[in-house]
Amino acid sequence: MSNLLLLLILLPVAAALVCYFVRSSAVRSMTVVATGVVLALAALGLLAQGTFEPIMVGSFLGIGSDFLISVLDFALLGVIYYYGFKHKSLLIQGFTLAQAVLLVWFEVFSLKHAAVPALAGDQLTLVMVLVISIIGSLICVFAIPYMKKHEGHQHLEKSRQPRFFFFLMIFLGAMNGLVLSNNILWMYFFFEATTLCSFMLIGHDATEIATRNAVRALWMNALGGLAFVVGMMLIHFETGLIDISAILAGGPQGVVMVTGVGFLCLAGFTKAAQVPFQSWLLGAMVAPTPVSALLHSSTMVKAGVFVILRFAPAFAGTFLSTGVAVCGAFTFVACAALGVGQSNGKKILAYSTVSNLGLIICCAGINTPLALTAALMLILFHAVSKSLLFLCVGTIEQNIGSRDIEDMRGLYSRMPRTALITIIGILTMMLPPFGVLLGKWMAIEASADANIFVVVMLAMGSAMMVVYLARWAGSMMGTREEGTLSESQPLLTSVPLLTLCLGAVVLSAASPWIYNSLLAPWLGSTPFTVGFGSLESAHGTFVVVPLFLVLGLGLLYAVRAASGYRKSRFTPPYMGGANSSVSGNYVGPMNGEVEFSAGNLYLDELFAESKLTPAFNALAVALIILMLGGAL
Amino acid sequence: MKGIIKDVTFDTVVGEVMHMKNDGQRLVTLSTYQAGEGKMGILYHFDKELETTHLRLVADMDKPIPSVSGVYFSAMLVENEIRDQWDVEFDGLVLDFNRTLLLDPEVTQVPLASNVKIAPKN
Amino acid sequence: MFGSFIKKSRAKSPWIMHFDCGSCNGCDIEVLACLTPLYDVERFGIINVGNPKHADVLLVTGTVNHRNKKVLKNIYDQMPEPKAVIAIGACGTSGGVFREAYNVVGGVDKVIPVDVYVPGCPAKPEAIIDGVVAGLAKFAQKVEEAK
Amino acid sequence: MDTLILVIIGIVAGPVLGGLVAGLDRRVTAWFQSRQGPPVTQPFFDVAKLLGKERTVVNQWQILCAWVYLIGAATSVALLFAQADLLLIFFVQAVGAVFLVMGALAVKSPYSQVGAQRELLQMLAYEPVLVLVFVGFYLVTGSFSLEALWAQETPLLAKMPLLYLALGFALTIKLRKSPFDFSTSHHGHQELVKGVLTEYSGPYLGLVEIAHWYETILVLGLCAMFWHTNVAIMAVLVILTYLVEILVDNTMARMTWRWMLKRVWLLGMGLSIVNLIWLYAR
Amino acid sequence: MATTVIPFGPQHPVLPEPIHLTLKVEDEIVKEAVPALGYVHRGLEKLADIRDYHQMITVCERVCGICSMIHGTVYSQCVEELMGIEVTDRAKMLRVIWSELHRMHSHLLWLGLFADAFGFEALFMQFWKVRERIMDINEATAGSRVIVSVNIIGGVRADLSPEQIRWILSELDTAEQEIKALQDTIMNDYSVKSRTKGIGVMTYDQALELGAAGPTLRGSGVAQDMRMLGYGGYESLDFEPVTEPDGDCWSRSTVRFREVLQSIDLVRQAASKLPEGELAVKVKGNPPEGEVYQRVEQPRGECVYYVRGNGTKHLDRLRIRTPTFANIPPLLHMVPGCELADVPVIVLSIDPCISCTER
Repeated sequence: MSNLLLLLILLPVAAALVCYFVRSSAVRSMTVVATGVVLALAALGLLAQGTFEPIMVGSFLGIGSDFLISVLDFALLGVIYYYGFKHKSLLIQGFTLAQAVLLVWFEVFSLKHAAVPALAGDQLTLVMVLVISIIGSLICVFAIPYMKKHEGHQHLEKSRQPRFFFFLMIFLGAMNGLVLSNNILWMYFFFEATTLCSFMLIGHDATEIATRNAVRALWMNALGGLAFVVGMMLIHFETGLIDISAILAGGPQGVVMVTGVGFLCLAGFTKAAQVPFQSWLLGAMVAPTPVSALLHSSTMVKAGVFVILRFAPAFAGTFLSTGVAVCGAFTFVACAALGVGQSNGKKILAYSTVSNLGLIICCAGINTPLALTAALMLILFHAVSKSLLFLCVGTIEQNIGSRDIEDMRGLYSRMPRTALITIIGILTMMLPPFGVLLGKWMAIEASADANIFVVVMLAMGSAMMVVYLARWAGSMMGTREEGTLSESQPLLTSVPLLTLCLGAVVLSAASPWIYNSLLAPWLGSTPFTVGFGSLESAHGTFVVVPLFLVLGLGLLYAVRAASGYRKSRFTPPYMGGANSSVSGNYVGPMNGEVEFSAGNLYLDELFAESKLTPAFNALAVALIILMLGGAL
Repeated sequence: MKGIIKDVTFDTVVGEVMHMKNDGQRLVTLSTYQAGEGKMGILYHFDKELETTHLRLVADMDKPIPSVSGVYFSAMLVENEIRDQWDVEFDGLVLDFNRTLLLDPEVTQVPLASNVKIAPKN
Repeated sequence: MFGSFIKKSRAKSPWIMHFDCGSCNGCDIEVLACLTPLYDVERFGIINVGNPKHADVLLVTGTVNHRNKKVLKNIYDQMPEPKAVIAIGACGTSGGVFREAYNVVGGVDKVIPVDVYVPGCPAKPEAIIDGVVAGLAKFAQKVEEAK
Repeated sequence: MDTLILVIIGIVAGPVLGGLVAGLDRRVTAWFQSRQGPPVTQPFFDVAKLLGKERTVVNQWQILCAWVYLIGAATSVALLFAQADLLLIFFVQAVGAVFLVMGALAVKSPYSQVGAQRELLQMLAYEPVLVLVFVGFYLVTGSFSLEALWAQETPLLAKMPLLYLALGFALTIKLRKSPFDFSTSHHGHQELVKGVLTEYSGPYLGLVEIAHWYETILVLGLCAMFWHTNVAIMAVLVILTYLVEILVDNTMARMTWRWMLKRVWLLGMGLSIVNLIWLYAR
Repeated sequence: MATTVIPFGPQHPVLPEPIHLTLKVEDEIVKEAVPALGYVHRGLEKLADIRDYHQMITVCERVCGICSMIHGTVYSQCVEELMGIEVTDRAKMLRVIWSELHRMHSHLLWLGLFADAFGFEALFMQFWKVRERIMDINEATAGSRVIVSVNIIGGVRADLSPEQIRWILSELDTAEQEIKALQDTIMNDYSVKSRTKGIGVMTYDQALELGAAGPTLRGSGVAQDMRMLGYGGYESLDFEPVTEPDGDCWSRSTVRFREVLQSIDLVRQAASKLPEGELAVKVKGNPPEGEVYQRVEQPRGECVYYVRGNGTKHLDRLRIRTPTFANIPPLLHMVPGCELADVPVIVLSIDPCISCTER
């Protein structure tokens, strides 16, 4: 058991060292692929063994592991301070120093050093480990051909890939560590480790804008780190505990402790890029796409959500819980609104991610078994679909040289395979019977019990999300001209894409069983019963498998009908009768050829990013203050 | 013909038209007619409070005619039409359709020049 | 059975599309007048759709000139079979009073095949409705022949 | 077993009823316009004719999307008759609606592109309202499943009058009636030719039309649920609602989407929220 | 921000006639509009070379079917002035009656199309229903619904009996009531107002500078109506030009609305002042050398004819400038900046008659 756990945490670290020090690209590729496979197998092995009680971790080379973590903590803070100093960011320096001071005081004067089991695993952990190890590994594999091409575009003298894969691998290890920790200090260490890795990866391309965005990410996450430390101390002050499972078992215990949890939630907000912290995640889009995929779908941001979800029992029924729900719902609707005004594909995905994370956090805040199930469902399916979409955008960008959705019009005619996978990916994000929608359905049904603001915000947000996703998918469809070559992808690109695409569909179809075997045991009470392949609750029923059958067969029939298109006559589109010889163009003024051009409605006067962002940020700050203040 | 008629030349036409504009006149339209071999007459009709003023320009058809569309935007359309019908050029036309306002490449003859008579189609 | 219902439906639901080719508007407004309360062609299921891709019957008024002949051809090509063309008014049938003008090509049948000619300058709404009915008979016949 | 029979009834009766409603609609509209109008069975002739026309498409996605639109709409009606979860019915209905839009976006036609964008904005306007109506339903019956309705003794309209008005907005948008008929209009005279439907032709337009009948039945079915205790009053309510729709259609100009977003969000959402607050407070 | 290019026309359901505007829109706001014409151009000015001056009336009436009566009148007036013919007062007054009937049917037709442009189909039907009364009058008095063809050089060819005039007046009374009832609908309806008020604004100065004509000009507050020139019988009738100050689509539609009522009044006046006399004077010889410039008020506005005679039975030059031709530059000025949905409303608000424009 514990070997498996150490494997999950330490193997990536070892692989990272290999990637960094052995500068052969073949070895590096081998290492990454092998690590991915082993991690995936280990995660599945862990799943097979099921949940486990908190366990102790011994010592390395005679040094106590807790002590080791403490030392590494300070080392990390030192490194972060160094970068704050190097980039002349007073914010980073300030936040880091404050953390260090508080941490010293906490560890030296306040903390009662007792042996605390360092690692534990319940269903939440298992789901997270699966997501991180499998999806994260797929992204890392995808990164191999991607980075080769990426550096080909950059014309570097010396490859920076060793550094890139070093941090990528460390990241996986840190994430696994984070979700497995039972000692809150361990969790803090891994939390900080992801902060540093993300800083390194966002700034990887070392352009001016990359550095600037990386610094912004770092100070925001350093603020999160500070909130974490404060939260940790407050909880310890009231309960005297740093054992997470014990804290959770105790439930909310008084004002100070709940406020502490509130600060942990704030830390989670920064990590999950909730409004007003969304700008670091948007800035992170300058990084190579595998980084975006990793940060946005399976690791970094999920760490924030995880922290909140992990501590959800500790604030159940308090005002803080409502506050978290309202903040999450607000992020959901705000980022959906911001997404409507975007034409940059990666930004759309970024906003959609933040928005979905908001939904998950909102569910954690609603804090009923139904809502928590919804949160876990969303984590799982969102990770699959969103990482798929990021990888698709990356592939598209490397081929057409743009990530603007306007440039992806009719992409099917140029890159049929990728376009098809992307379209499917988008559909899995927004339509039934796929998993993300299942999660959203649960969330809305759960929110009906919460307060009206949450309900209204969820209703608005989900409608807006459909708008920007549907038009993207639709505009990518296009005519495949006769004689165009079929698209070729390198194996290491197509395997992750196909795996994720298939995964998104198959896992959705299997969602009743996933629920039954994985999620249901997590909570004391089970909100759903499974019958006829459908999920039934007191609130309503989602007929997963019948819907899959009906819509699936319908879709198959439709595909068959569409593939019989040769029976139909192809006509050019209607152009007021003035069609020119090129489809979509027409003969306009002065007998001149006018080219087809269409743009989406971005509703600039309603959804302009520049106008909405300050307003949303201000509102969100007010909400967060209300949330923390209300806990007191 | 009712109204005041003033003769203008190539050099004075734009200035006169500008003068009319400053006077608050409304440009009604331009009329054209054949004024002998290789020459055409252009009448600039103006209106102010129902009083009519005409400027008459007799122009050589092989030279570019100064355009007044810079003064009155509304002259743009009619000058393009004259360009189509007489195959003359205008100097400084704000939106030049280049003989495609009304005519297509299939029409090879110049519609209104006197030496080209229309043959009834079969 | 469904096949015969479809056949019956064709005659019951002719969607028209009106294209003004270079008409003096006289025939156009009479075509529009057909839709209005006095004549109300919707009684017979006739709708003016304004989109060739949805239309069954193309009503053309006016003479064809060099620019709009391409448009006319284009619109005709975009209509799905079975379809009928009705040339309305003196100009549509022959070029009418404008036939000798320099930019006039002639009647509609110079560009696309015409099924029914409706005379008049302008054609009266009654005549136009009659023309559409005659056109429907024509196109039922065409569908039969195509088999 | 009963559910299965109901589903089959729904799938078969849906288009028949929907077609008749469309026929009656045209008849009443003609009456409003001092005309006689076509026979009530006219929509069936129209669709039959369309199905018998030549298949012409701009690209094959349209075929796919037209079919999925129909399947989505039919499935949602089937779920309605199966008395399933309201939110689920709504989401399944959205599958069809989204595919209709995507098919329109797949072609290089400016009219269809702009029409599709407008259709999305219409969805943006009515979706939140519908969700709130369903939440109101939950607050009254304690479940999102339609089945739970029959346990109620008083009709829903008594508790959700404002939500019914808000539903009216959604209904008008969904039925493509004035003032919300800008993405595509039943009448041909529009700046976007036929908007989102411009490039669907022949049999595929026929499919879209049948799907639209299903949608009509779906929204009218939702309205009917507001008076479940008495079939006669239910019928009167539905007929009255539809008549009001036709009246509005005939006495309003077509508005713009800017107008729609503001009105529906402020008024529709406002009505819903007031009603919901009242339900929460109860 | 991505641009959508929309071909508005040549074949477009909102447009009664083929004209083309290439619209570049962003977020459905029109940024640029470039016109293309020539889809209806026939070249009938040149037909003067092969049709004699009597036959040309038939051609001129077919410049545009909707204002055919007034095209015939102005052409006749031009030739009459060129040849020095004085028309009888009865003929003049009869021309006025048919002209005003034409104006009414044109405006009613336009009001219907305008309502249709903003999607108010019921209103379209109602206006066209009223219009059928005028069409009946045309058919009963001249034998044809649309192109009445009553003008000949020297007078008119048809007469109105006292019974006919009584019948016409009673029909007009009914029509007036129906129109006034509709006025309440269109002028006070919320949705109509919000689709037309403040849309396509053109100020007084802009209207003059861009050379607008007719109701488009009067909708911007310029009191200019060619009937004030007092040609062909209008000098003995009493009327004030209709103006509206705002210069938007609502103003222009109101102008036309009030002009329908004004025309009813003018027909009544003309009928009451109808003198006895010959219908037409005999015309001999050919038009002499010389040039004539005539302006009349058509339903769409000021129509200009320029005619040159050369002593033969063929005219040397016939030049027609129709009101829509003058209103296209204002249109190009009004469209940019509006919403895409307002384009049909603005285009129709100038009452485009492309057949006139391109001849």
